[in-house]
Amino acid sequence: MTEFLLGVWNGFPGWSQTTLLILVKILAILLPLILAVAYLTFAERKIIGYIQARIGPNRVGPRGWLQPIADAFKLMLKEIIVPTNANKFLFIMAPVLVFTPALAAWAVIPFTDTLVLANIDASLLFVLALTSMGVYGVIIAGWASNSKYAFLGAMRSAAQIVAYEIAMGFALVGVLMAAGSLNLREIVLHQEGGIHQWYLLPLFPLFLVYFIAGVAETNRAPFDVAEGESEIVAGFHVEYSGMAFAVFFLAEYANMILISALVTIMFLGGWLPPFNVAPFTWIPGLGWFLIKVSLILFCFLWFRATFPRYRYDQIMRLGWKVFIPVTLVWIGVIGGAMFLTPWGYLFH
Amino acid sequence: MEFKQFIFYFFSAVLVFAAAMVITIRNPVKAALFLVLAFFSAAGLWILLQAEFLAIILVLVYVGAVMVLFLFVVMMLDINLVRLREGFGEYLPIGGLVAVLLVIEMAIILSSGQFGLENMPEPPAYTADYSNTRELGRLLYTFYVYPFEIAAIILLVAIVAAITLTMRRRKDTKYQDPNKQIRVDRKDRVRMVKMRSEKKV
Amino acid sequence: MIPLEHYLILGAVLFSLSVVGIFLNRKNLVILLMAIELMLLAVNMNFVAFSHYLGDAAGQVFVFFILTVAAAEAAIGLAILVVVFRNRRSINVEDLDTLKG
Amino acid sequence: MTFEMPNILPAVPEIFVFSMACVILIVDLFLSERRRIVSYLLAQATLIGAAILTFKLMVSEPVFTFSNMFVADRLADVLKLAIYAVTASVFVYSRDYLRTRGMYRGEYFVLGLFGVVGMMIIVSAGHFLTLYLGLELLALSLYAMVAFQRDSSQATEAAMKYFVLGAMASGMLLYGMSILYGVTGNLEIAAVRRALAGMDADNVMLIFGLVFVIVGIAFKLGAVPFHMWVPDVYHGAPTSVTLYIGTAPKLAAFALVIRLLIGGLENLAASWQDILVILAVLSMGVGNVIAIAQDNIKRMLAYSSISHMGFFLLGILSATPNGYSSAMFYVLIYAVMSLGSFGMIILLSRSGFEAERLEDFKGLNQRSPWYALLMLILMFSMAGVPPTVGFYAKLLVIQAVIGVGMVPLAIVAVLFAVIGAYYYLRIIKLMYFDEAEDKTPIVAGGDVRLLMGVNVMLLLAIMPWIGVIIDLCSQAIKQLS
Amino acid sequence: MLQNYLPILIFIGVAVFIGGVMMMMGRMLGPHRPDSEKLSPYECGFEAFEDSRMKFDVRYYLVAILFIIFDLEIAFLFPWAVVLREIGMFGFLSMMLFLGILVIGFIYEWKKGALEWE
Repeated sequence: MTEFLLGVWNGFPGWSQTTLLILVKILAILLPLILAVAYLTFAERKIIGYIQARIGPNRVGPRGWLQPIADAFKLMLKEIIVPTNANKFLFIMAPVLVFTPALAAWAVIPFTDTLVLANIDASLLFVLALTSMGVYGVIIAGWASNSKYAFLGAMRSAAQIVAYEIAMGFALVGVLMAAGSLNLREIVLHQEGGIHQWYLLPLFPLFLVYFIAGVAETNRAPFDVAEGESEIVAGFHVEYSGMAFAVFFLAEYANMILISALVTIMFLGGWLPPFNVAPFTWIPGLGWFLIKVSLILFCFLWFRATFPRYRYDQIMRLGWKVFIPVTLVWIGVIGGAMFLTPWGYLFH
Repeated sequence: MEFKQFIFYFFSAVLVFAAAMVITIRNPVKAALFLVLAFFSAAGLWILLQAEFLAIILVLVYVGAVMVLFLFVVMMLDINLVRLREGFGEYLPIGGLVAVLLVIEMAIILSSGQFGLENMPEPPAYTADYSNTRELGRLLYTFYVYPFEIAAIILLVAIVAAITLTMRRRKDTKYQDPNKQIRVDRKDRVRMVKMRSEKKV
Repeated sequence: MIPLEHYLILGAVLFSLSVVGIFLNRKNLVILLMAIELMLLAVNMNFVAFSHYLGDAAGQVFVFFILTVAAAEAAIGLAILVVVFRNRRSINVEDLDTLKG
Repeated sequence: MTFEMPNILPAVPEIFVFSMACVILIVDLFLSERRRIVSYLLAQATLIGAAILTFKLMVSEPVFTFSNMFVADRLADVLKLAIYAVTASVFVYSRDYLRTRGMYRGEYFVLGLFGVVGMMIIVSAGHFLTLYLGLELLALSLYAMVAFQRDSSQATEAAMKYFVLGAMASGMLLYGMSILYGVTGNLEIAAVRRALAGMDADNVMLIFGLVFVIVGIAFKLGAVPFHMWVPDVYHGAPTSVTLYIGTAPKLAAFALVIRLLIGGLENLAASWQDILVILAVLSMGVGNVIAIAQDNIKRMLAYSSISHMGFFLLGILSATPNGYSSAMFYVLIYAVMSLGSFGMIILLSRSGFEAERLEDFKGLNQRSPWYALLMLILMFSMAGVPPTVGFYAKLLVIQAVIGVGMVPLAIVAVLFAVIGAYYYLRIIKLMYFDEAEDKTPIVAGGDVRLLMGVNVMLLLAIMPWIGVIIDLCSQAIKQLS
Repeated sequence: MLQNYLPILIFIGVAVFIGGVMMMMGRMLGPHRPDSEKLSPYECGFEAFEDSRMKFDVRYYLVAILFIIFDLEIAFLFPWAVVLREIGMFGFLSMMLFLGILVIGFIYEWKKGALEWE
């Protein structure tokens, strides 16, 4: 039997063999990811529930474990309403445009030392370029809906995303200075040696900026004015329903996981254990990676449960007038320390 | 056909198609999206040319920033789409003809053989540890320091120009400045007037 | 093997399209600005191709600067466009006709 | 390749002008409306300081620095000094104009100074990249300045046209540069020259690239058939900005031509000569003939500038050192004449009134004989009537053309000069023989009046020293090869 | 280098495909019973009285311009950060000058109130 399968396999031409292999690998990344997204929504409802002394969803399946599946089916069976005068093609395109970069960025994420699909040299730059695409879906959704609420929400979201993207970019520069490489895998390898080598410590201000900017980038609470129910209903996707809405929803959660993974890689040592001693090294790299990502994701949910919403002008002020100066100063500090003072080793 | 060639012709075709759509399509939002597509395929071609850094920067800066601005403007200017459709296709045949002629002419000159494979073979692919970003970085901040600083000046001019042209303080906003509110002094608000008491008539 | 000529012809096609786009577009200034972006893309294509085939990174550095300047230029161009629109409520190329000798 | 610390000394004037522009930008933020004069004075101080620095750092032999991207030579020094002088005069003329029109903001001076930095970069460019960046820095500042009066529909329309055509010109120039880069494998001007020395000048690819470069240059110069933007921009822009665009950038454009065509591509002279002949004849013809039909003086001067560019190209296309230096002389003189003419328009304008129609010059003699006389001298000089220096400028370029045996071209040039004289003389007729419609007295600050006098008298008083200037020009040119 | 980009190309293709399939599924499985009330754009209980494509505040637009400028800065910072150790003090100072120039622009924006959101 195996021989037969091997024979079939060898019967394919060379290029299709590689393509098929790649496809299999891609599915091995995407399927767990989509599952994780589905259960992240469940976790959110559960965790916020417990924080607010409620139980959260508990009806579908044992303890509510089938809730996300049920949600998926429900949304699939709902009508996708396309408003009158909406630009139909763009209206349908917009969710896909948000969804694609949120997934595609995973192509270069190193899960462990060897587990990475495409180990390109400029992988960090690639991720940044792809995440900067997310804003298109938002703008187009708002415009194509032909609704004032959607349009206003889209413009607000876009301006906010754009402002925080700069802060994120500057924060990344600090990481690059320390690691001296654009490759995500090498960035992790530079943090080898235990928790004191992680960039969390020397680049602490940048870590904060990056993480908070990440929350704002994904339009999550407490930066979710763009979709603040009390002001402009659901923001740019007010007109979306059914599966079209679900795709936006999935993209938001996929982006959250992506940001968490990036924070883990750049500041928390990726797959590396915090201490290079016995009980910690028992857990495999992938395990550490997942633990750290979950920790960051928990923070996302925790923020949502506890913080009151920012006002829009406060959000913009935080992005432009606090984060950008802070990162600029810290870049100067790192560089100055590397060249002028004997403390350069702190930044490796 | 080699796989690389296939990729090249595929991206080229997409690029040319997108470029043609940009200049012929009437709806400016769609034109902007086709331009985005054009930038994407150009980035693909540049990766084929081993210019990894530039390809990603093209996506980051042009797709991620410049085209967003274009979309903002297109959406902001409440353009009357009906009027834009008037006279559609009037110039299209002439334009197409001119384009074809131009292309043929330029192609004949460019394919005179000087840049054929015999004269300029494709250089070997770089090894795995080659870093395009690193190579450019090594040049940019040392040998090219003078143009590098000029680029900063150009960006500064762009900031100044954009603000002088578009920035307007709205007069009707009801924004309160807490700083000013706190600093208010009694004598700014209250004027003590000494008046002689009026006499009864 | 892809000959350098093919890249150059691709650049030429893009360049011609953008020139035609600039001269034939009589309706919409925004599309005019987009055609200019296309023209610079054609130039960049040439530079990157030459840089690769000559094995000389200088061409790529040049492209980086062109990208920078062109982005700044687009920003100013759109700023002017917005001001024009505010003054006459139209971005029709044919409406730009108050200046006649 | 090892990197050595570059010598920044030759670039000190650039650094100084730029730093001061930044200082003004920031200081102006904290100034109240009444203290705006501080920005103005700082801008003038910057130009004077830069002149002193340039003078002190004057070199006798060309110096290359920043990996040969920067050249300091006699040509650069002379042109930079001229640019400072012209720009300083522009600022003097425009101050009152700006104040009465609500445009008296620090940004005008800051953008003007950024433009100066751009011109300086072009003037000492040793590399295609610095040439391009300088050009763009200048162009971006100019676009913003043209649109400076942002509530004016005309000014913004002019800015839009200027922007589209300027950006397209840059695209053309860059396309040409990319082809030249492919053929020679170099972007450094001196290296391109060396590479070309060993190549066949008839190489079709080189000519192909050259054509695009020349089209780009012609756009920037405003030579026919790439001149469409010139009249609209001159007409639509606020007069103070027209004044700026019509003077100093011409000097930079000259430097652009010199650095590219002569510094880099002199071996292709046989090819570019032919193209320039067409451009020159068309520019002189179209410029002079259409100028006659204008009744707006800014527009008329725009066409006149087109025709002057034609004359200036005569000097270049002779492809001899003698021709280049006569072209340089022509451009320097043209800058002075143009400064005076636009200055005069500003001087006659006042709050709420633009003296830009030809009728506004009617009977100027009755209103003020002195200004009428100054305008007379300016117009004579523009037309090339002896004994003004404008005559010598034209004479020199035509001599240069005859010197290489292009007699028919010289005859055509003389013919167009005669046609051109008509519309200059028409203004003189209006001033002296027509009745004034508008009898408002002309008021101007002392500095403006003084500068105007000096500016115009320069066109006469310079005569005894003409030899010195021509010498200076030919020295500057000699260092190029 | 090029081999590494092949998976990325395929990945993007797959991502687009998945997104597309999900939208298709929604279209096919969901009901389709439009009526004019359902299709009208969202409003607070009254009829939408004009086209939604209204003009909006120039401030959004200014933010987008400033974003371009800062994005370009980031583009210049990335290669610099990577080669910082190789280009030494000179490279460091040249970037500090670059940033200094742009900080002047930043101060200008700040003082002019371009970053203010009223």
